[in-house]
Amino acid sequence: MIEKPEYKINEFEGPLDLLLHLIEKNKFNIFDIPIADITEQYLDYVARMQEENLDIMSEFLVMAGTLLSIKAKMLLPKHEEEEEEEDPRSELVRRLLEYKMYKYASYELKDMELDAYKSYYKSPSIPDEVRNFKEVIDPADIIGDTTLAQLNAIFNEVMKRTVDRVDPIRSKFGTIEKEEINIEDKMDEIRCTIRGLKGINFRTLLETGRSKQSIIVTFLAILELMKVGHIAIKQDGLFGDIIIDSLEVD
Amino acid sequence: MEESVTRLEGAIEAILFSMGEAVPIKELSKALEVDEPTLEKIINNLIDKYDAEDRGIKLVKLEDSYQLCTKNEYYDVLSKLVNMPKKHVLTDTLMETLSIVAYKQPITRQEIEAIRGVSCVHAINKLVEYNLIAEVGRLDAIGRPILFGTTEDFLRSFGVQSMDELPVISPDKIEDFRQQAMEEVNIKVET
Amino acid sequence: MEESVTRLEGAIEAILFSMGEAVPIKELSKALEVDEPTLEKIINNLIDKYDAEDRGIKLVKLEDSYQLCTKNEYYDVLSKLVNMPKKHVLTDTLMETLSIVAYKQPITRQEIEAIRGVSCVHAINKLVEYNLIAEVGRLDAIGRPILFGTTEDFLRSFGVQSMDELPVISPDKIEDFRQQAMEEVNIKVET
Repeated sequence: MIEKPEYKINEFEGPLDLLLHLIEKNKFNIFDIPIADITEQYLDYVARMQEENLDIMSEFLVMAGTLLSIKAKMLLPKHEEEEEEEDPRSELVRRLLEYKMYKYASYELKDMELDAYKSYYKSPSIPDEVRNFKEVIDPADIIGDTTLAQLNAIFNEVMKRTVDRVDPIRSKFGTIEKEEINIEDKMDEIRCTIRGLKGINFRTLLETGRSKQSIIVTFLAILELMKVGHIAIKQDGLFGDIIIDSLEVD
Repeated sequence: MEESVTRLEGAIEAILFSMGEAVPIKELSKALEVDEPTLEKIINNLIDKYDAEDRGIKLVKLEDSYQLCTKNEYYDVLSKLVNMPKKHVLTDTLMETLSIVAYKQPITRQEIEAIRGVSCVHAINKLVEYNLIAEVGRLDAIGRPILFGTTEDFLRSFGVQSMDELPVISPDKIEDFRQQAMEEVNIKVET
Repeated sequence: MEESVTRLEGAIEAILFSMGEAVPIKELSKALEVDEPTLEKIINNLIDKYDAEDRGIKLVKLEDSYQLCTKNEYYDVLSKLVNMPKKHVLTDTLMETLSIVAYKQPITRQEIEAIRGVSCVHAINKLVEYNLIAEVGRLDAIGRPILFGTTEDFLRSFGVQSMDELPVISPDKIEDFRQQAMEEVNIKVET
């Protein structure tokens, strides 16, 4: 899979990171953020972002919405007599501080890592004599409290199940091996066969089994592989050959 | 049968050397037939012994386990001979996510995302792939979301003996940050 | 740059520890920037140090190489840890398989599988490993499949007094069963 770029829009880890940057850049007091200023600057940044990924963009837009809503609340006239209302910015400040705290911690951790990776751990080296030691198992321990009566009850139950399952007449015919083909297995098989190849004809995949069931399973497996993006399929016309390209590199 | 302390020290070294990986004190205690508190005392003393200059290895504690590893100071000479394990490059995103997991574990993806303000699926997957974090359980809530926590590899990679050893940034510390931030602001304003 | 002997000893330990395998003195000499004769002297002294009772590892010379390994005298205690008795439990599958063997013995794997309707290779292997069932003969049929029966350990585990509650297998009995099985096989072939 291609590595998606991290949430680096320019160099920001996310909306909170961008906000912290703006606050620091402007030397704003985090506890008294001039919300109109910061909203304007924030929106300006977001507008200039060349971001195709809507998921990422939406996260920045959600914050834009939050800022605008705080700004609106700040503009409302305060009711003096009412008990002190909470500052509309307080939730944002709490989030910014929490985020800042973990960001700070991540720097500390990074420093610790620089030192820690200088230690080398060794892989196990267990002497053969020890490794080959065979544990003595006491069957009595394994049986534990199980009684013969219980064992008998289990046996009767197993036999009853068997009778229920086996048709007394048909069972005399001997067994016909039913070859279970399951789609997952078939998918794995196809992926292995065509890995890295292009232009495989669907027909060649049918060489291993020509039973109706086998063809159906192979076809379903192909559809599933296409859906999950392991292969691409082309067909020139109705009833034309189905050509398969593996999208997995060797 | 009581064994002398020196023989126990030898046995501990033999076990940790052969096993290579971190060995829980519980298992050591069972194999050596020594109760955990006594064993812990012996190991602590052993840790000091390894500090001697002629030793190239040290005994480290990782939560409730013990492991031997080389001393950091020999990194340079070792890297001439040994292929040191590849170090994962941890981007800022990964580091942020990791630090949140480290301090707030067990924690769900949703909680991490609430703190970072962005989706963390990719970062979490990478950290799991690097075996720095792992599923530690499920939250008893709708959808039974996965709870993540740090792994033993995390402790090793960051030289942390136990979670209490993480740099202190507990929620109480927010107050310090506030103070600090305030001062910074004041200084900046003054200048 | 000359390093002190103790620091060199530490470095040697660190190298041998992390390499795991035998390291030629030539490589040690190059990495440590010490000539071979000097190094050899230091290593010989180190070998004596490892002899101390509180050490669990020893430094051995193999041709022109050196290696660290676990002292033999600690194999026993190490073995206790490595081969820590796993919890052996009779799972439902094992119990079912065991009950079929107990009441239908001697019986082949194929017959057990016919009764249970699923493959029993693993269950049979486990029961043999636990010495609860064992091979008691071979069926005189194509492929000469193994006939399984319960063991004395099995009877002992369930208490001797209950022996008559189960079909006892004497050698004659096995012959009877074999005849019976043969007939069954013939019947199947005829139909």
